[in-house]
Amino acid sequence: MKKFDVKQIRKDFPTLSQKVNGKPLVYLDNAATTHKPNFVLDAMIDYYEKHNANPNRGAHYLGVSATELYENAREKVREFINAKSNKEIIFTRNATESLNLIAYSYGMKYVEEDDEIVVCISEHHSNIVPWQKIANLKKAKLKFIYLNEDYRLNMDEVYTKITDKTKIVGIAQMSNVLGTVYPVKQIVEYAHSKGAITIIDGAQSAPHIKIDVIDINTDFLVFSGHKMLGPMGIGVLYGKEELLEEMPPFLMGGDMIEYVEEQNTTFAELPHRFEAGTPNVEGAVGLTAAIDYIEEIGLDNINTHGHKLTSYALEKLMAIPYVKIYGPKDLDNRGAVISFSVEGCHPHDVSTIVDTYGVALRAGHHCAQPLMKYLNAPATSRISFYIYNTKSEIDIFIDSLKNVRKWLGYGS
Amino acid sequence: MKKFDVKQIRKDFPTLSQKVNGKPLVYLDNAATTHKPNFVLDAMIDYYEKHNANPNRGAHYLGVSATELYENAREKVREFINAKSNKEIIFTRNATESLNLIAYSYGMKYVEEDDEIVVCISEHHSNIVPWQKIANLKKAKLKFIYLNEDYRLNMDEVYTKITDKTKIVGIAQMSNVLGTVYPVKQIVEYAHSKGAITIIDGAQSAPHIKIDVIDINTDFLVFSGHKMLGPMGIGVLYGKEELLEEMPPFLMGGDMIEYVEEQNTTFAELPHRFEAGTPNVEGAVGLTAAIDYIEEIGLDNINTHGHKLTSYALEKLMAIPYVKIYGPKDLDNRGAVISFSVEGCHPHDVSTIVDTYGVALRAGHHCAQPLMKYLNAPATSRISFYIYNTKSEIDIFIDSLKNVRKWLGYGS
Amino acid sequence: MDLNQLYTELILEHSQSGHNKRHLNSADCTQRGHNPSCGDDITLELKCDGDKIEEASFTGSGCAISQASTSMMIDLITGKTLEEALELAGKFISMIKKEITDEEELEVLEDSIVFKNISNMPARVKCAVLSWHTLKEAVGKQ
Amino acid sequence: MDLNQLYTELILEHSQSGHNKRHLNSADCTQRGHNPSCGDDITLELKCDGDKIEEASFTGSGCAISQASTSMMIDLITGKTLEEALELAGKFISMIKKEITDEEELEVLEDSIVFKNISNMPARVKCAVLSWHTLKEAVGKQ
Ligand SMILES: Cc1ncc(COP(=O)(O)O)c(C=O)c1O
Ligand SMILES: Cc1ncc(COP(=O)(O)O)c(C=O)c1O
Repeated sequence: MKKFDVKQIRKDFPTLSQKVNGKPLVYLDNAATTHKPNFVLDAMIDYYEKHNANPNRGAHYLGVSATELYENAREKVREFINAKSNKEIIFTRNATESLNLIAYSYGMKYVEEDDEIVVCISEHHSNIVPWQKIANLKKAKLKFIYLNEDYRLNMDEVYTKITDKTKIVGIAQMSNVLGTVYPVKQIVEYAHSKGAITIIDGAQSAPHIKIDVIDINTDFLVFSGHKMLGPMGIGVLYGKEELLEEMPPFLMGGDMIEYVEEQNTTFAELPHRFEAGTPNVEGAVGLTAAIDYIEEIGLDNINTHGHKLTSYALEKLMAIPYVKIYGPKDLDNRGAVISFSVEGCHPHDVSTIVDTYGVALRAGHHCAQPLMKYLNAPATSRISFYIYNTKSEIDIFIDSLKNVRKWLGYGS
Repeated sequence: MKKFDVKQIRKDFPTLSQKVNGKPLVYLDNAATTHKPNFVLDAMIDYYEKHNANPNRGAHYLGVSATELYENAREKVREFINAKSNKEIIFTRNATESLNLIAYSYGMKYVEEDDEIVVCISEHHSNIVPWQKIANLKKAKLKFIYLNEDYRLNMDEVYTKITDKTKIVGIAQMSNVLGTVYPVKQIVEYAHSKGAITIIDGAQSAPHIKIDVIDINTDFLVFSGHKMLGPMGIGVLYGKEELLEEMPPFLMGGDMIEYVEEQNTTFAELPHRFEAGTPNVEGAVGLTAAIDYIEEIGLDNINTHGHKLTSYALEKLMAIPYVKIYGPKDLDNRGAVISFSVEGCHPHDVSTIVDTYGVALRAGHHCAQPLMKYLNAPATSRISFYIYNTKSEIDIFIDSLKNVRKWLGYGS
Repeated sequence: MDLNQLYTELILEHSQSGHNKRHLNSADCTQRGHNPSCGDDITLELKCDGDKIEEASFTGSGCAISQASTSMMIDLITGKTLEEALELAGKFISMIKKEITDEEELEVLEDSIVFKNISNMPARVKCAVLSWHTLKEAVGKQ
Repeated sequence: MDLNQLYTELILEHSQSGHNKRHLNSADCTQRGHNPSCGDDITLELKCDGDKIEEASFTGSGCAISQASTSMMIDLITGKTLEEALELAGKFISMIKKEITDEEELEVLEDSIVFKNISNMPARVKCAVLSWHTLKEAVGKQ
């Protein structure tokens, strides 16, 4: 394992050195989006300065060069998640679009009346709302896997909810609210035994945990570049080749066709069939650089660092009597995301107050309203860490948090 | 009108100063994608270095800042096309996604059996293939407006093809193959008189011609950022508020919802209802800078410069006996795109050969196979100009073109 | 913005005392208002005598700003006619939008003037105006 | 890549002479092959005597590279068995993919060796291999 030097790492992130409200920025909103190292920004600029062109279509020098970079990005992503073939890697706009692609293409084709779609109650809206639409259109049923008191999932609940009628099982590998990491491999295995296909939402896990799609054996995996040091506007859909091969196209237009006649079209081979219009080569190049950067640091190191910070923050938070934590309280299968509430203080006031101390955290429903309702919490505050966060930032956050109740008139 | 200084402009584009195959790059593939001025690249980097955050959801400093930049971009685009309200500006990935949004949302809701969808034979695949799908699903009819011998459109043909059964009329304001600029205002007026709604594909025209959606009175307009100096991965859909208001959502997930319950969802107000998932703020910021840059130069200047180059290139090309031009031969309602063929030489060989002279042009079907078939040309070569091109670049291109037949064994 | 200007004693008092937070025995009009993105969710209750707001109250949950703004609004509109209440709503919203900046013109808003500076906090504007928008909807229905 | 190495006399001759470009009177097998992205579109015709390719020809249109590659292939496979033809196809494709670089091993490809350098031109690789892929499909159907 390589040496992990957070001071050195911070130097790579220009965004982190700024002041906010006169205080050094303490950015604890990484589950929403991460900042970008110079390495990624440089790669994007280099792309525009030396290679920019519309790929796939041109025999000229820049066109060939842009095509190469775009396809190299695909190969990089394939390797990152250990997919079998580049045909299984589709570039999208973000995880949300990837999930919609599955719903519109796979869901519309295969889901039938009385079928079941099973997701977890802690899913992000992006893995719920598209399925409500499919369930509604197809008169299928959308079912939810609920959680235990300790915010973890009981396999018995999985065995109950996934039945012979289940066609699709969707679950985020890591909850963006609770931080819980679910046993996706077992869930996939059980889903397959019942004849269902599986979708793993890796938006939160891909930046932290090594994902091996062959080992997990999932049918689909989605994630977003911007949550893992990459630029905005690029996402990934992994799908098993044999499934993608049988799926109808989703977005239609340039680049995804073979022959277009006035009334009929035949479609291109994988992966192009699912990529319509001018692709975001910049985004793909930026994502490549982000993966290079992550691999240089090492996912093991990243995971360890996240655990260290999470453990430290959990301890500090649990020591504050008026703070309630929503999520597992130990590190077992748990990621670097902590949701909490401050007694008597609304999360939005918490956010506004700590912001004046330079601390960026998130308040609200975190795009997981069904979970919030299930937890009976209209909103929570959330902190989330990445490679550049430090213990002393957590100290600043805890100090600022201790001031919240004073500002809101609760004495000390 | 401001002074237009192409030498000065070229200095803003780092990509243009490179050598290709040992020769200065002569980039004549602007209809595919344009290069980016430093002003745009700087704006993108500045965004990541100082403002980066997931917008819409955060009360912290960066979140507010990113939201502001994103909404300012919307206002900039609104003003650029003279839309009435920011609610009418939806950010998408590219023109293709914008067209698919209309097809999946408006098309799926309103098109019925025996209805007609009318497009022009010169449409880009992105404005054909989605309509084939809708026509197919809804048992509606997809009809094509054909062109005259001079590659222009006869209003009589419009009057014939658009009937009382027509629900949707889609047409590119400027053809990306022929360069023809169609009389979209008249077409919109006639379509409305027949009760149809209209979609203008502005992918080629937006970079060159002032578009005023109120004047044209179109119901929808789409275009892509990357063809007008902006970054890849950002596109625009304009729609009249009263239409968008009644349209069901397309992509579903974060940010486009109001309340999500386990089985039901209510959706956010316009424009957010049509923007699911983390938006591409970088792209929106880059597009803002691109529009600023274009407005600083002035669309009038850009249009004039394009005409000057087109006229010069047409003249030179027409003087070569073995060159055939596909498109209008005068400047009347004509943009800076010229398609042509070289007798006895396949466009791909042409492209490969001129590439060794540093000249980047495009060869193939230009995502317009129905047009190619209509023209009885399996493929053409295409040159297209933008603000940074010069007459001396056209000279280099013409010289390289004169060598093509020699290389392919036709003597001189 | 200085927190001192946001979480003033007045605002904290209103947000915590809850003196307007209750059900009315016989409300003529009940109107729910919410900011889905932050979770503020209030229900405004009005009891009118003809054109006059005799009594008002609210229930629900939300941040200090939304709770205080609602409570102060209720103090302000109680005893006013529906028309006067609407006018106040217009004033308040114009103040937040910085369309009215003249202090004198804003005097009618009484304590609610404390929210003037919230226009510098785009993320919190919605919290302050929620109750006033809800009021407008409620009156619109009468 | 130097154009001299691409548009060699041999390639130009094959692409223009059209000596293999015609219909066969009694083809046993007709196979279409195309590169949709560039528009190369050929139809290969084979006339076999048992296992042996007695005669071959093609029709269609495309760039100089695809036309020449097809014509040279036809010269090469005429008189060979289907199995030998398949083997040659494998060799050719391996040459383009740079999996085989040994000149001696490639000698069996005869004139078609001229396409060796096309692997340095990613945009044109498809043109050179089109006919060989078409041949593989044709033979696969026998
Ligand atoms: C006329 C026209 N419409 C639509 C498109 C599609 O644009 P994009 O690929 O950016 O979606 C293009 C460009 O390729 C075009 O020229
Ligand atoms: C678990 C999870 N799934 C999906 C998403 C959606 O990602 P995006 O907004 O990039 O599409 C997110 C992030 O917001 C997330 O945390």
